[in-house]
Amino acid sequence: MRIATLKTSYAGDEALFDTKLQRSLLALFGLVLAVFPFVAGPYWLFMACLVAINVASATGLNILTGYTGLVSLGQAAFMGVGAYTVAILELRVGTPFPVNLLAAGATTALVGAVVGLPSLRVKGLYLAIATIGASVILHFVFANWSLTGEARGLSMPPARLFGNDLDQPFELYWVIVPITAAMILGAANLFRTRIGRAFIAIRDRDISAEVLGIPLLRYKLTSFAISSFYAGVAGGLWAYFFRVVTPESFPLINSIFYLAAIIVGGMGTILGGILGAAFMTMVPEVLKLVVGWFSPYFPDALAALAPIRTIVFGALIVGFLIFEPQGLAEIWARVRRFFHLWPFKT
Amino acid sequence: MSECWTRRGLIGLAAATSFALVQGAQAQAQDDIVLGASVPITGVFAFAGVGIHAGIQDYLKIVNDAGGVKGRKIKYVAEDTAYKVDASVAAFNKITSQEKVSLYYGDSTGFSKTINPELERRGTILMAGASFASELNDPKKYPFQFMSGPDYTEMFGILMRYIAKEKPGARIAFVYSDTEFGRDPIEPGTKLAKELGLNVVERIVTPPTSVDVSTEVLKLRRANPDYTIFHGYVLAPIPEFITQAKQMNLRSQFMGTFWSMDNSMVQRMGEAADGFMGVMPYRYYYEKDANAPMLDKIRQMRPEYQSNAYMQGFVTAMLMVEAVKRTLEAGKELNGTNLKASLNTIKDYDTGGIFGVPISIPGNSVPVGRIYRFDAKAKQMVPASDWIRL
Amino acid sequence: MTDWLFLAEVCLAGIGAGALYALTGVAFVLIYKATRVVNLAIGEILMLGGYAFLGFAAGWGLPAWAALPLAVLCGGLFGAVVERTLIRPMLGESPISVFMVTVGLGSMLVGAVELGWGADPLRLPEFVPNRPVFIGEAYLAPKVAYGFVAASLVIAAFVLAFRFSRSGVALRATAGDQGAAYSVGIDVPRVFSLAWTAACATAAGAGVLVGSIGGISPTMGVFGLSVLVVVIVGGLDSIMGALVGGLLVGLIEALAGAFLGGEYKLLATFGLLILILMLRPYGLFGTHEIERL
Amino acid sequence: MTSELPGSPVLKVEGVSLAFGGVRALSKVSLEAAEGTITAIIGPNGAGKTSLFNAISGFYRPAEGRILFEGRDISRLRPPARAKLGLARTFQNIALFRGMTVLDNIKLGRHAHLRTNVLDALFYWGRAQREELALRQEIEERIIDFLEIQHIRRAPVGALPYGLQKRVELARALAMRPKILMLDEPVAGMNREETEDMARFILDVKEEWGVTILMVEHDMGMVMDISDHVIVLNFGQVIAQGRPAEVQRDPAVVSAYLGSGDVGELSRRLHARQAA
Repeated sequence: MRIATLKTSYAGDEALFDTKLQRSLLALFGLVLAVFPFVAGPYWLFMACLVAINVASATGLNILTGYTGLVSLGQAAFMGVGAYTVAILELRVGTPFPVNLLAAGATTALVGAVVGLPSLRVKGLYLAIATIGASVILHFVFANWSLTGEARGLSMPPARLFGNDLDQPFELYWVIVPITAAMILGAANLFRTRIGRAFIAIRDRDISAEVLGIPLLRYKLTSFAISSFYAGVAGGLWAYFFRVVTPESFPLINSIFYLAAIIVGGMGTILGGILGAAFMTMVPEVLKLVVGWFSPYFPDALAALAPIRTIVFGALIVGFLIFEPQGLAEIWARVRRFFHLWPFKT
Repeated sequence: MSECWTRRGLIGLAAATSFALVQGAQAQAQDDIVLGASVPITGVFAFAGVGIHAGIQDYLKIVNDAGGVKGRKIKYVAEDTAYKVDASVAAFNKITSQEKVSLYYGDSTGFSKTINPELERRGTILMAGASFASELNDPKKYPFQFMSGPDYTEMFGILMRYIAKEKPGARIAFVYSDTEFGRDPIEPGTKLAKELGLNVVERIVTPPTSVDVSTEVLKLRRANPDYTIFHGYVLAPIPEFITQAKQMNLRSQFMGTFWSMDNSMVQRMGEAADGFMGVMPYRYYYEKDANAPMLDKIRQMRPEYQSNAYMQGFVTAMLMVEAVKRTLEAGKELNGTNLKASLNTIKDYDTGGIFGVPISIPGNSVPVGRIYRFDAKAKQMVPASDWIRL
Repeated sequence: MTDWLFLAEVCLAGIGAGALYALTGVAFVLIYKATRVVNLAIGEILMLGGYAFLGFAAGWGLPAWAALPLAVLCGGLFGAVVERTLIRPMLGESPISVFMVTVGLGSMLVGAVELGWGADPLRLPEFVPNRPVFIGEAYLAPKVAYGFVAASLVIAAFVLAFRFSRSGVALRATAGDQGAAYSVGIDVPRVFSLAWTAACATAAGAGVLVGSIGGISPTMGVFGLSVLVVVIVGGLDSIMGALVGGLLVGLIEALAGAFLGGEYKLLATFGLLILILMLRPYGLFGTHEIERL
Repeated sequence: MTSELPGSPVLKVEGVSLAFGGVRALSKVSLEAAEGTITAIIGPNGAGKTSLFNAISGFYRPAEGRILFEGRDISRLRPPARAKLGLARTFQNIALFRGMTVLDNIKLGRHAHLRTNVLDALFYWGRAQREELALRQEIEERIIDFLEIQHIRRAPVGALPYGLQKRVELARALAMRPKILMLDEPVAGMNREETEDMARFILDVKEEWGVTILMVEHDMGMVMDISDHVIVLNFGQVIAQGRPAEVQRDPAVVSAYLGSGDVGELSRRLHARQAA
């Protein structure tokens, strides 16, 4: 249990992780992440990379939707922009992959800011629907532009580092996980400063935010741009991971997936984006496992897997919204509170 | 583009992760030969995937029950992909990292193209799949792949050869879906039509999940073709197209390519099915008059109707196993180059009557097929031409 | 000359399809007006109607005249249950949360239908007379024509009921001001329930019409996406808007399909959406909600 | 009706008119807030006081007239730009951000004066870190101590009682480095004790911080106690202004409250003060 914390400086009080316990837990987690690739099989490495990519994208969406209150159903399409940027740069220019990833982020940020323009005039659901419109238009571009390979899409070579091809999950893990970790840290930092506070102010009460000297449009667009930057980098990582980008890689349902991830995880908390994305990525796998157990007894169980996945996906969204709108992060917080007071109060 | 709302197979990401769906035999002997597969058990192409999956399994069972190939069993390891390229790639990565794979079945054109560099890099695998894309029919660019039938352009060729014989100089129209699958044979098909002296009067593209095709039918009527070839669909919106066109007194003959030729699917077209024609490289499950011992065997194993996808999976496995057999018999190592070379030695090979004629595989495809026509009374597709070899 | 005929036919086809958009749009608006919920599951409820019809007609072998009302009834019942179990508990939550609940609901419906009927596209039994319809020289697909007539009748009935029936007045009052409606003795929860029931019944009916034209499949909920555009263009809370928006979207899709190609259909629709959002954010006929400090 | 103003005007409103769809909310309102003073705006409900505040903050664009801040015409500036110049305000119905802690709410006030950009923020190096720490220190030592809210600095705002929320809102306005502080009913709904605390803080802000204050308030007792200058608004027009004592005697003011229901309350207060 924790009795109290005493700090002797403002810097100490402003730190992201302000207790010893938190810091040691974090160090432990970092250690686990570093050891993981050496003990896990290819399947778990594959899943870890996928979770990390989804966490990066969900964290981006959380900045926009969870923290700034602007609902977007365009996250998957934005990832597509990032993925195509990386693929095109790899195929046509041949720049090294860190440059490509940054370029993917930058391009997507620009596209995101443009898509955010309607937020000047509309908000709430209207904005969400405008982002659906933007995704449809982006999909059309992906499927019909010669540069993006039209319906065929693009296949690209693996990322190269010091002359090695990074084409196995084990190698990519060392790229994807650290980048995701850095992006999470960046998001956490963002909300220690005036930029992040301005986003929250806009979400909570946009009109009084203006009186505090926060220009709404500029910050809404900034939020769109940052969130899209995250999506773009995540899309770039995705492209290096799968090495093929097609118009069908980023359907609207994926945007809904990311929104669902932050709802399930907890909107407006960094932890929420992480937990939600990891949870939602793993649920279908667990389902598959469960269905696998049943398949010896019900030969048709496999065929039912897809519908069951679809139902569970919907049920998770509905269930969390009705019963635990603060998401997994809140459940986690409750657990923590319990242990802070334990054993004096249960 | 409306793919973007596909809820099924949900989760590109999660589908991307489709794993551990189907594991073959649990215990593995050291010298098992592994056939890996990315199959769409779920998703928009599940209809085909389920059939393919069963077909491959059945053929391998026949082979393994008979003692395998030179004493070695063939192990089947498949993963569900929900017909998503990324999921197929993931499945490939997973299976190849856990097994020593010599044969692989891929589920889509996108996957076949995507995985090709990896196949070349490994050089250990012979691959075939559900795609009959024209582009894949190039042994130079796709040295380790083949398709167990004619490619889409060849299918168009078979159809148009038939048309040119029936009605020289006929006006034809292409109706295709706005997908990679749909777009594949349109350009080369148009060129081929010109060579055969046929007149392509209209090319109509429909969104993949289009519900209402009224305007497209109007376009078709204005073009007034003698023959209309559908490509890139399994069922919808073909029936509605035909029904409306017939109501408008359009006297066009409607035709389809392999994936819209399954008998159960055509039956679902209802009245529109009557007279529907198309190209098919295999015999149908129910063809009893033919000299086809393998069909008898299939009917024994599965008393109920099996789709053309089943036949495709079955015969693909057969050709793969044949390539393995010839490689092993020649005492060569099982790798991509040798497997493909063995495959290409197949000449006048009898598939037990699944292909209607003995086949040869000089390149990446098996360019034979026959025109079938739906007989509403018999509720069956019945042959309308001889086997056509290109 | 033939080109003019072609244009006329394309427009007729567009208007015919537009009527189905309008009908579904009206269902959408009904729910929005009463409960301020943007119901993205409307496309899936439409799909449910199609499958219910199939179940009654093909499964139970009922004739179409019996299966259709049963399917509509199913839709209505479903709407009432959804309102009571999923929407009521969300009262007072942010519109986005409720919106996401309907998204989740849509997903559950798709899964349920796939579980029951499989993922393959299916055809509804033919029940619409299939003698071609000609308006002047212009051909109109009979299903589209009858769909248009049915949609127009239902919409007309709605408009009349809205104006003159007691429930209609109650609904309009609730739409205007929930608190005030409460205080004059209107049973607001009943109005909510009624709106969902009527709207989902309408959507289910529309589903039978749509399914009779293009067949049914678990993915036919895509239709709902175009309906979303319809109501945004018309204004979320305007029946009139749904009508005009529906016809407009139908027409634009038909023209884009005929003159640009099928791949341009959705693009044209969503282009229109973005245009309207920039020029008239609250739609052609929607109420502009003034924000207070 | 004019009186001598001590000091030069920080804020000057010149002939401002405002209409909402034909309804005139303000007509040709002119007033000044002199540097280092407390100016109170009073008037019956619906007189246009909050509309005037909103026009000064920049939410409403006046149909005519202009607003001068330190001699500069700010009529065309958007609200954030005005905030940056030093125009701070609080709201009648508290506009705190309920999802944030007290500390973060106060920090928000300094927004316009910080330089941290997105890149700084993501990395939290150099400037971002320096700025945040300096800000924290200043808020702790100058504002939180001053307003005596140390004990609640980590509390989420939503959980605080009303009186404390008003104090936090004042703290946030102070963090804006205001030159003029506009308080919209700072003691509305407060009990006697809370009102006295708030009045003391307002006076201290004027005296210790040298901030000019413009305030809308219904509590006549407090208005008369602490204001240097009182402006009376009715039906969107200035009907009287001057020192508190002058305004109290003005017959136009008394009649303005007639029929508004406030008249009894007003005259009782006025007389109570005169007797004192």
